[in-house]
This record gives sequence, structure tokens and C-alpha cells, in this order.
Amino acid sequence: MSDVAFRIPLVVLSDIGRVISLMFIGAGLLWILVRSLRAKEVDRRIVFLFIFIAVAAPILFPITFQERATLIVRRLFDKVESLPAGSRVLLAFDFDPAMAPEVQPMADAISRHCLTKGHKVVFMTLWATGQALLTQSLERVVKGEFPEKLDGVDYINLGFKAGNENVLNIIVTDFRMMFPTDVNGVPLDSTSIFDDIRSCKDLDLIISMGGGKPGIKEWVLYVGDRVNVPLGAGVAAVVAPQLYPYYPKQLLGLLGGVKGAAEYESELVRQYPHLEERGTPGLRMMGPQTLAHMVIMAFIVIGNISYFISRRRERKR
Amino acid sequence: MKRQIPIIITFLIGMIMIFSFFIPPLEGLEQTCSLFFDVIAVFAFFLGGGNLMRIHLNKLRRRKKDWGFSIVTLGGFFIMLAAGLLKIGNPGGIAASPTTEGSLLQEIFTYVFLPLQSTMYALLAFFVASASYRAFRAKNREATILLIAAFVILLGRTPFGMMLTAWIPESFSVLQVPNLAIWIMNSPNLAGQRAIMIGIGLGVISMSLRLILGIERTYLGDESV
Amino acid sequence: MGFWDVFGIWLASALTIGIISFLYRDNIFYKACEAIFIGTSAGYWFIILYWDNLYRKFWTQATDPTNPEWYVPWFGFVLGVLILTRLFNKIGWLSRWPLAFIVGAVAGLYMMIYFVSNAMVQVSSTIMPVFTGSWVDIIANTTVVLGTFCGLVYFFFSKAHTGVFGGAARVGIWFLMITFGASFGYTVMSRMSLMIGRIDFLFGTWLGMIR
Amino acid sequence: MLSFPVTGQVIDTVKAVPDSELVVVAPVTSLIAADHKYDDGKMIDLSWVPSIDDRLVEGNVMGYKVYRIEGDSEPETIAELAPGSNAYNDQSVERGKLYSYFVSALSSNAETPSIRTAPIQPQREWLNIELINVLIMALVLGGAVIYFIETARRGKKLFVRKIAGLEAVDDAIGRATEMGRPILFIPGILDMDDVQTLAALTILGRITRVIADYDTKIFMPVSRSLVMTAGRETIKASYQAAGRPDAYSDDMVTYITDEQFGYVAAVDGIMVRERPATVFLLGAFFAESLILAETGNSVGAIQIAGTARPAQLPFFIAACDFTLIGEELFAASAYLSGEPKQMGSLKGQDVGKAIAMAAILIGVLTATIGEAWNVEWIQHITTGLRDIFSTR
Repeated sequence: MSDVAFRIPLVVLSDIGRVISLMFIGAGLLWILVRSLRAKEVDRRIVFLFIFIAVAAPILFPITFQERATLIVRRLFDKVESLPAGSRVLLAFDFDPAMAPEVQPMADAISRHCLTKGHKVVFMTLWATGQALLTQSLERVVKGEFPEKLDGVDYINLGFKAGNENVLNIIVTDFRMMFPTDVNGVPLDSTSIFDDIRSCKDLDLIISMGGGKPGIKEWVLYVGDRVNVPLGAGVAAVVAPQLYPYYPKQLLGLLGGVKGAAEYESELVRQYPHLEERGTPGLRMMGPQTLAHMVIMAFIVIGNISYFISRRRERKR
Repeated sequence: MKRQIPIIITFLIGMIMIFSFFIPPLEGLEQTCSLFFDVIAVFAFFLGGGNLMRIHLNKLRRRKKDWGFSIVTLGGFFIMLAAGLLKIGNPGGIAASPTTEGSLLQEIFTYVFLPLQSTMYALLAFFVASASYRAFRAKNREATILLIAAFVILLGRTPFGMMLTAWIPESFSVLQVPNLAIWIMNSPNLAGQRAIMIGIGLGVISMSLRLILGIERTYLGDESV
Repeated sequence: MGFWDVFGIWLASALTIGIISFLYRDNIFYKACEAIFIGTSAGYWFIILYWDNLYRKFWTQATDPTNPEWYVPWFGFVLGVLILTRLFNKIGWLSRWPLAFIVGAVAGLYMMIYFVSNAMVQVSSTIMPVFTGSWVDIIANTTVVLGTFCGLVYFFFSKAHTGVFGGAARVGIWFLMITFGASFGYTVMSRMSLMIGRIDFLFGTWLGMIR
Repeated sequence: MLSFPVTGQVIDTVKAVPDSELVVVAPVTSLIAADHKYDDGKMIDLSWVPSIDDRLVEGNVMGYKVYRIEGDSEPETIAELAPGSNAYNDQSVERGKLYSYFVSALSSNAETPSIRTAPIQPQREWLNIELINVLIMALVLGGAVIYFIETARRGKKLFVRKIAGLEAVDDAIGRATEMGRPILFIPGILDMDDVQTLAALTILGRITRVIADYDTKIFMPVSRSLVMTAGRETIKASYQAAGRPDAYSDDMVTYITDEQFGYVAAVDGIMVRERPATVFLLGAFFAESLILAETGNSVGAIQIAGTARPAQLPFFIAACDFTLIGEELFAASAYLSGEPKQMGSLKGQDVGKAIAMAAILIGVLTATIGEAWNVEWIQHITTGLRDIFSTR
């Protein structure tokens, strides 16, 4: 068994608050276990208290758990990883502020990954409300973290164009017809990144991140199915089940909700440890979720132990 | 007479609605019915709101237990009524939508109503935990199946699900816990949902017919039951 | 931030804590929150009903001279007035008419809607070939068909659950139990998000403790 | 009729472009306007073959514009469509008027209109033949329900198996009587325009009969005024039927608030203060299902729940003592009444289940055999079965 396969969740214990809260949860669960071994039921208020601490502690003192990517996420990660430097990747930010908490972390992680690998990235959005988010994350991730990358050479921001799936319908044959210039008014012909991109067919990978309409379905129907370019997606958790049927034929991979983002971030950090300090919001947001799920599972186990013990005692009588 | 007319009304309207499904010229009936319903609902509120006031005024008058809170309830009720009917503080004046940003109604909504609503909703997190502690116990075969299904799904949502089963080779990757969780959601869960939905569809037919044919008439206050 | 913004946040936090305190036990703060909630929300919904249903939907249509069917909404108005007859003992029985109307309309309408979208659609989408694709697909298809079939056996009222029939019904219950367990486990995450939102508000927006 | 309705072959949208630089694309062909079948005469369907210049590679078509001419009036644009489109459904027509259409293919700076269709009038149909399978099915099921009701009325004994959740009703009421604590009845949070609320009220009618006999207290807080009115009618009638009209009071049913969680806050409060011995949660529930059921459980009440919302059933199963699953909610009132004709209606719904089960069994068999051995006539059976249950 390799050392990766069974890696115990890496809990970075740097803060005293973290230690105390985790110790409290651990000791508390132990105490409850002992009580249930004596077949004593736990008051529901204690359950409430535990779940509150399990959720609040990781928010106050960031606690993260290392994830291992599932196949559906890893296939997308591996694709970005295996493309040669200089490949052309299109990232569509098809989401609005309401979806941003779930989708922004994956958008950041994927952008970071592409730029680290030296891919040439084309950014665009089909959502009017996504324009501002796109600009912000370019400022933060691209310009902030990769100052050496040049606009128009290593990446380009096409911005927003109205028309929903019609935009896709057109860029599938010709980008310039829909986007004569980039978001800043620079003609595409004068940028070197678009030297050899005429339509979507000339891209090596397309990743759409969103969860509404227009979104992944439109990209699949209007672009993915028509040209032979691998298509990946990142969506809000509620939408993910509706998109599973497209995987693996029409969708190369799919990140669902914060969990998908956290898995991607984990793989990214494992491959490029220096990226960890840039932030892993997905992993951070999964902290309270994971701890809460664990506490609930622990309570289920404890509940069953106390149930079996009390039943055995009754039988003995 | 008193008893017969409502039953005849139910029968006629019910039959018309059933057949309107197949008769295109009756397409618009559904909207008309829902308009009627909306209007009736407003009038019914005069009864409901009146009842609310009566109960709390009674509590106040008789100084029943917790009568102080009745003042709060009535106060909140009347403030909202005044704010909404007179559109107090509404930047758009009396013609604007009552929920315009900046109006007193909307301010109270944002700072009083919303936090109460979302906190009440958030209590669910606590109850989900206490319910699973109590309910997921292997008391019999059915309960054990329930417990296992829930546990697999829960595990699949944490990093441990993948860590524990990462050794399973790719050709059997469906057995890895997160994939198994997806499989459970897509197959047995789907089957159960379908059976429930088909049953509901048939149950509604039978109940609707009982109502329309006047066999079921308890709701009408029919004394003969 | 202005005074009213700060005041609003403190008020919202107080109400949040008041509701949460119910988890420990019923108390005076919860009672106060409850009273505020009932009063304001009943008022709020009446305002919405009044302006949206009575004014926008009814009044504007019923008094629009260009509307050739302006008289239709008035029938609804009459039904609405009839419901108020409950206040008078002698003619109170008239209030059953609008109720009878609603029951008839709802029963007739939903009978068809539920039948088509619940029963017919689900049956037709279960009719599918079982032995196609990989072994994973075959198992999945068989599971769906078997589960749906046995689930229906469970709901059968006319036969006691004994013998082979009882066995199938048993399998049906198992499928229902998987369905319930799985849906329960699946929703935990979204429920926790709600709590995360409130904790964020308390510790972040209110106390400013989150970095 | 073979004339272009607009003067000039090309409508120049960009005035500054000289004719030589105009990108002219081929028009669409075979444009057909037909009345939409089986409607109230409010729709016309258009279909055409896209322009030959409408292709993915080296294509010049940027989209299509659909024009409509009402009688003799000027053409008006009614839709702009994406490249690749070959049909449009005009839903803004009126019965008794004549319409004709043409479709323009758009290039980057010009548009080419097609020939104009012959004028057409939208037609009203009196029966939607497309739904004839639904009608037949509904008649079969309705007929089965009525047949069994009649059979039962004539005195034939019909067997209906026991439903655990409903067997428990009497005990639950008895328990409240013994303990001297009230019974709480929650009819869901939707209004009277939902069938589940109707089901809840029919059950209410049955159980208040028993409650009236036992002389136990029932309390029913509701979140809709209309449900309050209907609930009062129902309870009052049951008390009258039980011969105790004096024991009824309007205070048994109270309106709280229309707001979902406001209602929940109040009901939670009522539960912990009144400590009911028995709680019925029947009707349409949403997220509040678990909040109510857990609070009810914490005060030690026996809880009987039921809803037709599959998403909420797991929470009731987890937190309540008995749960009526979907169909059982609608059958409950008939079952509780114990009257033969009511029981007959349950038999009718079993006919529906038998048909569904047979269809699934035969359909899956034929689909599997048909696909495995590629037998055409067996495949026809599958398609036929699917058609019977399809709703388009």
C-alpha cells in the first residue's frame, strides 16, 4: 500500500484554538462512548452542542482535511496536467454572485493550475452578472499571482457577450464574429494568443464553470457535441446530479460543489506544494462540513453501540 | 338543499376540470380557477387575521399566561399592516410595489424577518444530527438497511470515503465509496422514488374521485358522516 | 456604517441568538422572537396577498374597460364574499360553496396532473432494456426495474403480504428504506450550510472574529 | 404567390457597406406554416430547411428572422433565431385571423428573405386526440374505482390489507385520552389548492369522530386562513355526527401565520408548552418536516406523519413513530372510514398498480429480448407500450 493511499487526514495544528476544539470534540466523544457502553442515552442537547462546535470551530480556527480526488474530478485534473505547456484552454465563468461561494473556489484553482502549467488561457462568460466576477478574479489570481504573464500573449479576457447559446453557436465556427475585440477593446487579430485560434475547434480544452442556464448543458450541446474538443465542468452541488449522465462521454470530468473544488485543490497542492499558500477556499469550506459529517457518523456508531448493549442486558434479564 | 348544493358544485367543477385537460378550448379554465382561488384566499384572511387578533386580544384582556407576548405579536402585526397598506417610507410612493427597497416594510423584512427565518431554517442542522443519532439504529432488517444507506452516503461526502477505498482498482471504481454513493442515489434511490411517485399518482385519482363523486364529504361539514 | 446599520445588525444577532436558545429549552427570549415573528410575518403576508391578489390580479382586471372578460374576476369576488358569511350564524352555510368550488377544482385538476406526471411518465421511463452496456449498467438497470416493481407490490392494498407476494413486498420495503436513508444522508451537507451561514453572520458580520 | 414581399432582394442593415461588400446568403427553402394541432387555435407551427450557407465550417449564416403578415398589414418581426434553426412556434396568433409568414436568413450585414407562405388561419380543435391514450387510461382507472365502489355498495366483501400507520391511530388517540393531554393536528403548510391538504382534511374528519367520542382535546394550528375555515367545518361536523355539538369550539383551529418558518416557530412553541400526547403531521411539508417532528419527539409525543413529498419522507421515517408513505396518505381516509364503498375505491387504485406492474414487466422483457436478439416485432411491442404511457 502506497503512502498516499492511507494518508491520515492532515490536520495542520498550528493554532491553540484548533487544538482545544478538536480535543474537546475527541474527549467529548470518548466520554459519550463510555457512557453508552454503560447503555446510557445521550441527551439531545449534547448532540446539539457537539454539532455546533464541529461547525463553528473550523470556521473560527481554519481546520482543513486533505481530500483524495474521485475519478470524475481526477480525470479533469489529469487532463490539465497532461496537456503540453502552451496548450490553449478556454475557461468560461458562467456564474453569478449567488453561485460564487460554491463555484469561485474551483474557478480559482483551475485558473491557477492552467497558468502554472504554462497554458494559454482564454477567459469569457455567458452571464452578464459574471463579468464583474471574472474581472475580479483576473485581478486577483492572474495579475496578482502571475505578474510575469502577459495579457494577449499568455491569457486574454473576452468578457461578456449577450446571446446565451447563440454566442456558443457562433464561436464554434468563429471567435472573431462574436468577439472582434477583447474586453478592453484590443482587436483579437493583434493578440498573439489568437494567432492560431479561429474557432472552438482550435482549443485543446474547454472548462465551463456555472450551474444555471446558459451553462454546462449548453456547452455540451452547442460546442462539445459539435467539435471534438474535450469539455470539463464545475457546477454548484444541487446541479451536479443532473449532469452525471453526460459523464464520461460528453463531459471529461465534473467538479460538483465545494466538495469537487476541495478535491481539485488537494490534487493541485499535492502536485505543486508551493500553491498551498495562495489559499484553498474549497478545502477550508469543507472543514466544517467534514467535521460535522464525522460527528454525525460518530453519533450513529455510538448510538448503535448503546442500543446493542442495552438490548443484550435486557436479554440477560 | 343546504347539503346538496355544495356536493353538486364540487361534482360539476371537478368534472369540468378533468375534461378540460382533453378539450383545448377549456385551456384557460385553470388560470381562471387559480384567480378565483387567489381572491377567495384574501377574503379568507379577513377570517384568519381576525382570529389572530381575537385570540391575542382575549389573552390580553383576561391576562392569561404570557399575555405580554400578545402585545408584541399584535404590535408587529399592526406595524406591518400600516407600513404595507400606507406604504410608509416607500421611495416610490403609494403607486410603487409594497416591497420596494427602502420602504419600512422591506426594512423590517430585512432586519427582523430574514434573520428569524434563516435561523429557524438553520435549526434544521441540529435536528438532522439529533434525528440521525436516534433513528439510525439497527433495530431490525429494515432499519439496518436505512442505516447502511445513510452511512455510505455520509461517508462518501467526507474525504475518508475515498481514502478508505482508494485501493480498489479502476475497473471496479464504482465500489469506491464516493462512487458507490452516487450509484445508490442513481439506482436504488431512483427505483424507490419511482414506486412512491406511481403510487401517489394512483392514490390521487382515487381520492379525487371520492371527493368529486361526493362519497368523501367530511370536509363539507356534512352531518351524515 | 451608520447608526441604523449597526442597530440592524445587533437586532438581527439578538433575534438569531433568541431562536437558537430554543435548542436548550423554551425561554423568554425565544417567546419574544416567536411573538415578533408571528406578528410581523402575518402582517407581511397579508400585505403581499392584498396588493398582489386583490389589487393587481383582481382589481386591475375587473375594472379594465379594455378587457372583454372583465366580468370573470367578479365571480371570484362573489365566492370570496361568500366565505365571509361564516361570521353570521344564519347564513353561515353559504361559506361551504366557495369551499366546494375549491375542492372540486383542485381534485379535478390535480387528478390529471398527478396521474400524467407521476404515474404515466414514471411507468414509461421504467420500460427499458436491462441487459445492455457494461456489467455496471446491467446491475444498475436491473436494480431500478426490480426496485420499482417490488415497491409497487408493497403499496398493493388488496392482498395480504404473505408468501411470494409478501417476499416481493419485503424487497420493496428494503428499496424504500435505501431511498430514505440515502436521501437523508444526502441532505446533511446542505443543512449544515445553513448553519454555517448563521455562524458566519454571528462571528463574522456581528463580532468580526473571522479573518 | 412566388414573389418576395419586401422590396429588393437584400435588406441592408449596415447602410455604409457598398453592395459589392454585402455578404449575401442563400434563403431558406420549403417554408411551411401549419396550424398547431389540438389546441384552442392559438398557435401556428413553422418549419423550413435552413439556408445552404448555414454550416459549421465556412458558413455565413448568422441567424434567422421570422416575419409575420397579419391580413394585409405590414410584416412584423416576431422572432430572431440562432443558426441551425429550422422551426418556430408562433404562440401569439388569434383565432379567425389570416396570417402568412416568411423567414430571412441573416448574414453579417444583409438578410435574404424566403418566399412567403400562403395565408393560414389558426384552427380550434375540440378534442386533443394526442392525449387519447391518457383519456383511455383515465377512463379505465376511473371506471375501475367506480366499479369497485358499486360492487362494495352491493354488499360484496372486499379485502384490504392492514396499514400499520393507520392501525395505530386509535391507540394514539386513546393514549392522549389516558394521559389527559391534547392531540395536535398539523395539516401541512400549503393551502387548500393542494391535494395533500385535502387528504389531510379528509383524515381529520375521520379522526375527530373518534376524538369526539373519547372526549379528548384536539388543537389544530394552521398556516392558511382557508384551511382554518375548512378545518373548522370538518371538526364541527364530526362533533355533530358524534352527537356532541356542544363540545365543539372554534378555538380548536387557529390561524398562526402564512410564513413557513414563523408557523414552525409557533408550532414548536406550542409543542413544548402544551406537551401533546399525540401529534399528527399530515399534508404537504417542506424543510420544516424535521424541525416539527424532532420537537414533537422531544416532548415524548406519539407521532403519525404522512406526506406525498418524497423529499420529506426520510425525515418523517427517521423522527416519527408511524409514517404514511405517499399513496397511503391518500388512502388513509377511506381506510379509516371502514365503509365498504370507500374501501372499494382502494381496490380501484390497485387495478392501476396492476396495470403499471404488468406494463413494466412486459415492457422490460420485450425491450431486453428485442434488443438482445434484434427481433423487430418484439421491438414493436416495446414501442407500443411506451406510446401508451407517453404523454406527448
